[in-house]
Amino acid sequence: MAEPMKIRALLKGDVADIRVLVAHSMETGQRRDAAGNLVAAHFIHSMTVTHNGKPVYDGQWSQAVSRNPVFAVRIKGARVGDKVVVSWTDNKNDKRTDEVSVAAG
Amino acid sequence: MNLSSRAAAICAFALALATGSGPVTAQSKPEDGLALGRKMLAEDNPGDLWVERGQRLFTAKRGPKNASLEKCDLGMGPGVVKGAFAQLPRYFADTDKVQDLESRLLTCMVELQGFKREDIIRTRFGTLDRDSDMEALVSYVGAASNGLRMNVRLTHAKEREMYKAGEYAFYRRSGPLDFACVTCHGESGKRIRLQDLPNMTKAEEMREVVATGWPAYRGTHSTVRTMQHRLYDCFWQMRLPDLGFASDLSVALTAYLNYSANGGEIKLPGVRR
Amino acid sequence: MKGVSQFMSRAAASVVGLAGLVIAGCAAFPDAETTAKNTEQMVTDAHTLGAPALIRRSVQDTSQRACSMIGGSEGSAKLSQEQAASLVKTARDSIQYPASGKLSGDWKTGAQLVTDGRGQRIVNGQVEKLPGNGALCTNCHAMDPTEVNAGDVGPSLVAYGKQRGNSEAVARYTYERIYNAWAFMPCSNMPRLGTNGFLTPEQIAHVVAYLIDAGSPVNRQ
Amino acid sequence: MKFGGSAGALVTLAAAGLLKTSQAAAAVWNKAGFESKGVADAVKSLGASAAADSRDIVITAPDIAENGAVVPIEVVSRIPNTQSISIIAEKNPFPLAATVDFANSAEPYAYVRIKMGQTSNVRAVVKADGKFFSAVKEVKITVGGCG
Repeated sequence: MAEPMKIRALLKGDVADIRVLVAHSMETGQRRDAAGNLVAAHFIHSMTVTHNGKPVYDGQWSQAVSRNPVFAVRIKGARVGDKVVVSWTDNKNDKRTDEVSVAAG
Repeated sequence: MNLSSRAAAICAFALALATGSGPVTAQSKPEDGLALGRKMLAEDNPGDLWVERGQRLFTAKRGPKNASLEKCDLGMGPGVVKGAFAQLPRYFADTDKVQDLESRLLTCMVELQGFKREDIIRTRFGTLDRDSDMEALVSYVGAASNGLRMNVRLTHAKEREMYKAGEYAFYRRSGPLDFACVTCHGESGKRIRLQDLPNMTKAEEMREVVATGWPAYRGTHSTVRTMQHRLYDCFWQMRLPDLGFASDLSVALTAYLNYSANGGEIKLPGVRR
Repeated sequence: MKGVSQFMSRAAASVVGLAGLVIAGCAAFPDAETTAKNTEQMVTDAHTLGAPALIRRSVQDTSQRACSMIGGSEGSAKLSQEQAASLVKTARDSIQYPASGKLSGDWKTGAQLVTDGRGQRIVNGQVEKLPGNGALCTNCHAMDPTEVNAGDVGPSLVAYGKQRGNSEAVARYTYERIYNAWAFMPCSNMPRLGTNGFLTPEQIAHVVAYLIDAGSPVNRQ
Repeated sequence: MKFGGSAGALVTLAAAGLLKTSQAAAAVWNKAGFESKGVADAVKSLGASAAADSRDIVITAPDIAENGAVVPIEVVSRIPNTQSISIIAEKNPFPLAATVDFANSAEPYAYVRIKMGQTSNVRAVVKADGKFFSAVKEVKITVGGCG
């Protein structure tokens, strides 16, 4: 089962800086394991973010995104307490959704 | 990094070796081009994911004895993680040994949870195929001391013995490259290729290395590495035989280095290349 | 009791940091002989994987032992004149030359060697398998001025040949210096690459060519 | 010429579903683009073959990365009505690394860490008001440590 993401959402002025850490192997499909077998491609291909229910960020990713991905989103006109929901889906259809409230920066 | 001492050091080398070549072309130093990337990587630390996983592992009932680590005494009393990193390595009466964080966790996982020692040692370092529980636990315990200061003491005779052994080992040259720790870590402002080499004979540099260094998320390894791994890696680069995990030699070096970092404010896990 | 260190004040902690050696010095440390004996035993116990020949790498030779003084590094090695002379003689006597007699080889082969940092590393008791060891040079030395990825533990060697020429004498000095730096400066940080068998005489000659050949990137600017 | 190209691209993008960001559904993964083995094909898949160079795209990335496994890339677009930012590592086996579509209150800002196999230009392609713009920055990848 996918591990929880770690999300920081800090308000700076009227912009919320959302920074996300994700535990995911982001396998390229070109790596061999210790036994010499090719490890199948396994990577997040969709990353979406909503702000108080409205979509703000729709990311399409490839296997070139680093293992244990780090990404960031900036939302203007945000306020402390606003709800930010982050969801990913990978190419094996594993999914994970986590949410956080915007905090004072 | 003190520029004048750096320049002086380079001159000293040049004179000593009688090569005295002129300055490299007047280009910007390579570290200028690296600084931005290092800053950007330090801002978001995937090691924080290891801290959370470590916390889940610490409190979960696991192993043949179906026990958590909440009775594990890391020197602050059973289950107390806050402040534990700051005072390790230290002497433990139950094992009659000086132990660092990894070797103490190993004791707890074997004694309290019933894991086999060799299984924990086999999986001590994570790979791209398998995460390491040890790396997660060390991240959790390390981060629990954030904001505190390193405070390793040498009150027990065995602690003093280990400190001196670590010092001896730090200066001990061996192997096909004639290296000791001090070969690369005895001067300030030096680099192996583009990687800065901390001067481990200087307390102010050691405070940063120990208190903000290991455990650290290593980008090249895509996992958190611990001090035991850092030392293992150094021995590997020195072309020495595998450094035994939790061996007295590794704990002695850690005792020597951590003691010299006393007073350093803890901020873990770190982020490294 | 357990809370003492936890709540130790900042000031007290930093005092320990600075003055720790002095304070700890009041309680007895083991003497140097005991420490040496303890630590040598720890070294033996720390290495258990691999063939005996690999394990023996951690055993010191006489010269290494002489260069391991506590508090010392190459700059501050406190050797007596007698010790220094003995180390230099041991080093000098160990130097061997290529069978061909050519002390300067092919700089292009040398170019491959100098940036190669691999060779002889051990994991789980097994040595990495390579056709030959790298010469490790750019780990510590700048050589090609256009290559940023070079260390500075050792002095810059940019324009090495341009400054010295490529005479037989320069080739010999450079060859010997790489083969065993301790013949010139006992306890130098520079590994004794030839004496320790890390590089072959022929490999060293290629590195010499890379340093002194007029066509090498080292001397182009 | 630029304008003609981007008008065509707009149609392509609409067909690919990239303009659906105001809806909750995620954009359709740009399979052709992510599987492209060359920069030209990757750019073409975005409909951005005629993208104009722009100084209003700011790429923040290290001049030298000491680790090709995690190269941080930040892109800020100052072009009004920016709709998407794509990041392309030109010498990667599959150059297109990510495309981010923005909607509602999002700032035109993308930050992600990518893998880079070798020293290469990183290209940012911005779509704004249906037109395409791009900028590049070189990132040198080094072998770190003792090699």
